[in-house]
Amino acid sequence: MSLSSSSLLSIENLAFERDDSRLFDGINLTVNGGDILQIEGANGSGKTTLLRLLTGALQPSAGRINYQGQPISENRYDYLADMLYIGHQPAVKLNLTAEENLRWMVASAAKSNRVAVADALAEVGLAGYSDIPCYTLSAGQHRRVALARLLISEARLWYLDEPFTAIDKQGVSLLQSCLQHHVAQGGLVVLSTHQDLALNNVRKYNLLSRAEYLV
Amino acid sequence: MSLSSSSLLSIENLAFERDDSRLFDGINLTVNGGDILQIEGANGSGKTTLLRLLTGALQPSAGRINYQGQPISENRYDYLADMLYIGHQPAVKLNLTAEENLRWMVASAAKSNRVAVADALAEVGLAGYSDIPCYTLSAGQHRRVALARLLISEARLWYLDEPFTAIDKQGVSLLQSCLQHHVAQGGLVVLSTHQDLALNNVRKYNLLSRAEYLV
Amino acid sequence: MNLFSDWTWFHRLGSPRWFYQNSGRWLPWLSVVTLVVLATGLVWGLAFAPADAKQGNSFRIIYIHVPASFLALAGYYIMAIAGAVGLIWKMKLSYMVMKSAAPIGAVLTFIALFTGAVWGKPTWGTYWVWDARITSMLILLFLYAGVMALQYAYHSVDAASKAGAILALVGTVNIPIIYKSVDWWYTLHQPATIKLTSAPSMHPDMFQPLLVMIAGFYLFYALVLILQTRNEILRRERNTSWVRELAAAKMTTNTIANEAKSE
Amino acid sequence: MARQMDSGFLAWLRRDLLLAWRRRGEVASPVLFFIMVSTLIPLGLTPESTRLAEVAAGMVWVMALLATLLSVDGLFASDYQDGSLEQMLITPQLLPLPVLGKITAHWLTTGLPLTLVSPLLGLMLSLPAAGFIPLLWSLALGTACLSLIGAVGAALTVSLRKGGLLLTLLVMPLYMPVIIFGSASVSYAIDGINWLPPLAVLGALCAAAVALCPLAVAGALRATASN
Amino acid sequence: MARQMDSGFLAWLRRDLLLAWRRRGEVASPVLFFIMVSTLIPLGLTPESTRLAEVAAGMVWVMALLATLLSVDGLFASDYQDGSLEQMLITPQLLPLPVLGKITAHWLTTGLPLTLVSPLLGLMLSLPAAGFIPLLWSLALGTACLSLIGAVGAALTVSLRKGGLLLTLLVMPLYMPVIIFGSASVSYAIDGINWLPPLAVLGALCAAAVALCPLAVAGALRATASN
Ligand code: HEM
Ligand SMILES: Nc1ncnc2c1ncn2[C@@H]1O[C@H](COP(=O)(O)OP(=O)(O)OP(=O)(O)O)[C@@H](O)[C@H]1O
Ligand SMILES: Nc1ncnc2c1ncn2[C@@H]1O[C@H](COP(=O)(O)OP(=O)(O)OP(=O)(O)O)[C@@H](O)[C@H]1O
Ligand SMILES: [Mg+2]
Ligand SMILES: [Mg+2]
Repeated sequence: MSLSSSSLLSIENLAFERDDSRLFDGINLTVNGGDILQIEGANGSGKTTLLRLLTGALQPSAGRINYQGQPISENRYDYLADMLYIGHQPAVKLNLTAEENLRWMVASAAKSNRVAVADALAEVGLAGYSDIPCYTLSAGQHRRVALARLLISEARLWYLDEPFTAIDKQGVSLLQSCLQHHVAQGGLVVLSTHQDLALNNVRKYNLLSRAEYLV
Repeated sequence: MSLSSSSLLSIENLAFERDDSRLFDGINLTVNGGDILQIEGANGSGKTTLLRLLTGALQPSAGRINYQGQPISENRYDYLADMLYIGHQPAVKLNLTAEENLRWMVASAAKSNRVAVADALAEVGLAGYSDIPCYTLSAGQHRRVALARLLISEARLWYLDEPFTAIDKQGVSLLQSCLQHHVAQGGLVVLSTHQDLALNNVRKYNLLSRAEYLV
Repeated sequence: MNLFSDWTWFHRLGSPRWFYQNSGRWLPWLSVVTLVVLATGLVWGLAFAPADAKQGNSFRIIYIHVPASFLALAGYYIMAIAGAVGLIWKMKLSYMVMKSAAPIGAVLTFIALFTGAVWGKPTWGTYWVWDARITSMLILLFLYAGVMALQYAYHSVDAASKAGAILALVGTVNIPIIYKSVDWWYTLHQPATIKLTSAPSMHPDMFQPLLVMIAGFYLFYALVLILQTRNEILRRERNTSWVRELAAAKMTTNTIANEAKSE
Repeated sequence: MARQMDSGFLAWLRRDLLLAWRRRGEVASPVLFFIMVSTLIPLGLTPESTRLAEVAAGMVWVMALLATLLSVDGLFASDYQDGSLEQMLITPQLLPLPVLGKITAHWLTTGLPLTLVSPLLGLMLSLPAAGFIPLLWSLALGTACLSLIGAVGAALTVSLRKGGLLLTLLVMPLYMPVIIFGSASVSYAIDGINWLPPLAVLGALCAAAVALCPLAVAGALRATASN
Repeated sequence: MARQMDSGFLAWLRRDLLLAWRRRGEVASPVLFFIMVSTLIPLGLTPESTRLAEVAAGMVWVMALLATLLSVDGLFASDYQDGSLEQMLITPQLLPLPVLGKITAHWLTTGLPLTLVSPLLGLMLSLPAAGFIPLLWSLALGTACLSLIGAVGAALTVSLRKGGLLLTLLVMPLYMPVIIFGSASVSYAIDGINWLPPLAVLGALCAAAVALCPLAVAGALRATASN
């Protein structure tokens, strides 16, 4: 307890089972401000499940997750307010424009800077697209709308599930520099991706071998 | 005409516009059996649109596409029967099992070998999953169901839109060897992806600069 | 300490394995008692009770109709309470009881409706009227059907249990409202042309076998519920070691028996 | 070629039936839906059987129409979202055949169960005995028309990502003749008039719909869904 | 804390209203649906205005119910598919508040327009003059109940990827009291009886639903959608 209380996020002995079949167990991890943790593992190994456990959307069958030394179930609201999660499905409404989508996400979800919406859209390359409905966007542009949240988010904990999907090379490097900036300011990133990151200081955790190593 | 008639697939002066705004024009390309053509370009540059033009689902606003020297509108049925397209959306029914999905795709779509469904599923790593509904699959497993079509397809023309999305490293190399095998047998692959392929003999076509080069 | 020991029985009761093994011990006794009571009631009611002055022998359907109606109603509350216990104490056994109770209740409701309809033809001259009690019985059938449909629809057992429990609970809040409103609606719209003989001053000779039948139906309900729950336990826990051992033991006794037979 | 046509129709028919079977609750529920809405009507209107009898045939027809509307909406929607519709547009079969396969599956899972359960509804709503046979026949033909016409509306609206209400708006006027002749054949029978002429009209409508609707659907899908 | 609660409710309310506005056709169509079905009823039943008048109030109520059912189905479906629902489950607000926001938006875009257009329907179906005011009031309260109860059904079925028929099965029994008291208050007024008691009951039902349904919806979403 005293050990984990010093770290921002700590996972103790986490296990998850669905309908009596165990997906993983005995996961122990501590992540601090300034860390980028990349969850690795083959398709179906449970990366998404682990991230959703972290968000509190799923309940672990054993073990627990501590935020600032306290179980997240005990200071749930602080934890959620400090968290930003972008999953496989980017939560972009097809009938709304990019700007409306972003504005709404900012209003409803985590701590964010409300003024910078238009700037953020411009930065992810959607400057000319802010007033057309999102269903006319291409696959990558669609994901970029969601990723623009990162540019205005003030949350400390970022959980990103395969954020590089459908993003072109220029976008990937933009996103990586954004992550770098976030951790430089004391934030924390847990992400899953099958691509290798061009960032230093990334810690990798392999779900299958349950081994952690530094890149 | 005589020039293009010698090639399997030739694109002449292709242009596409939506609601009077031009996406691209003047695309000229010839692709032959044994070729892998990678369409490159930033998000929103029109890669998906180009692939869908090739499938005949969209109509070009100018120019034409020839298959074995004839416009595809003239021998539409032969062309479609010889073609396999996997788009951003993998056409996997969530309520069916992987096996049922694959069986149905085989029955309805292009030329395929009907017996090998179970083998194909095993090869893409879904051996134990054949009798559970696809909505319990992970993102990568979900796409693998669609990619299993490649293993049993007898179509010569493969059009793949970002086939590596959500696929892990082992899957990517499996898929690449599958593509290699296909072109070695005289097939043809046109694909879009933002990743670099570890294949020799890939031709790249950049939609933005309209330049083609060999890797 | 005292409190703790108080809770251990509760959690032991919540263990499917404990339930399976103990219910196995009571089952033979329960089935014998049920059989005796039901047989007594049936023979008494069908053969010995006097025929009705107006309806003749067709009234004897009451010995099925009334107990089935009682249990159909009581069964809904049993199901809903089981669901609530599951939601509150996260008890798996309780969800299994809930799931097992739904089809039994639905069948009993259907029997009540069917016997009522069959009885209606000779007494009222029609199979169906929009009487308040009949209508609310039909709605009860829908409520059961909803819980069952949810159980089948979900692939995940966990989600199915919770969804079913929530629906059952919402239904419990609604059942009194539904009954009140239907009652009220009926009395509002039309004068009672035909009414169920309300709490009839029945002859004791007819009434006593009815009481026996009601008791028999309660026992029968309990018996079927336990059997269904045991099946459900085996189905859900088929991957646990104790069910495997049980199956293996069955297999060996069977093969031994077979070998003994063939020799 | 002929083989290919076959396989287009049968493959999609089989798939949609399988999908319906996977969602078994769904297959049973048209029937429950009708029984439930018919419980609703006495509750809303009147429990008196004589007054119910007057509206029974019409109500069964209105319900058949609503049930079709409620379900035809999803005929292409999920296929559009998961990319199956795109695959259908590029199959080497003639598009109207897979379309007809899908519509047939829809009728088999909604119209047919409704038809089969309609005598029970008639009983609950005190329909006079003479009306039962015409009710069965007219529903069998009429629900097929409803599925076919509804499919055209579904195809026109599928790429709009909108709910069923716009669809309602499009197809409701086209449903009018079906419901007029359908309920007429029942009420004729109850009044003792020859009920075959309206039924024959319904048959003719149905034949025309089988011939034309798949073509219209195919055209609509090509025009809108592939954008 | 209070501020956060507010923003949860208002943010989702505003978003769903905006979405409805984007699909403007959609907002108009419950009303059109309503009008269309009421033109259909004389076709299926009887054009005689005296007989229509007898069933008018009940019919308006049955239709309001069906229109709600038709639309409540999609309350969470598109949010589930595009990941918005997952985001809702992890907002720092108390879940029942965003839920109530969504339900309110649903009522504002279906129940309210229906209520406002109901006098027109009353005219079309020859409703006696005494029934108009009670019709308005009872619809206003009743459709709110329908939206709230329907939302529970929608939450229970959202992760099943199924059509509206299963939902119908779940919520129709729960709708019965609403339709009984709703149509009763109108027919009381027509018969010259004091129509306030049934309206009061409807109000009580509505208050209970506002308090309980968002909780049930939140529980259902947590239990099933996050699996
Ligand atoms: C489909 C038609 C019918 C249904 C759904 C039905 C339903 C019910 C129900 C729910 C009860 C139990 C009430 C309680 O627990 O207090 C009951 C009791 C009873 N029913 Fe029926 N019934 C039907 C038809 C009939 C008919 C046709 C008769 C005979 C004329 C009849 C005679 C009785 C009697 C005598 C009782 C028991 C005494 C009482 O509580 O009044 N029922 N029925
Ligand atoms: N249905 C549509 N209606 C209108 N515009 C569209 C539609 N689909 C795509 N577009 C526009 O056409 C352009 C090209 O889209 P396309 O999907 O072909 O891009 P892409 O190269 O595949 O991008 P990505 O790498 O993100 O997949 C984009 O700017 C997009 O906004
Ligand atoms: N809703 C569900 N019901 C049942 N099983 C599920 C469900 N979602 C996921 N699973 C199973 O849980 C396992 C882990 O899934 P998860 O999505 O966490 O994998 P992943 O590591 O994210 O894979 P990918 O790289 O493909 O995204 C998979 O085997 C999957 O089949
Ligand atoms: Mg994943
Ligand atoms: Mg693309």
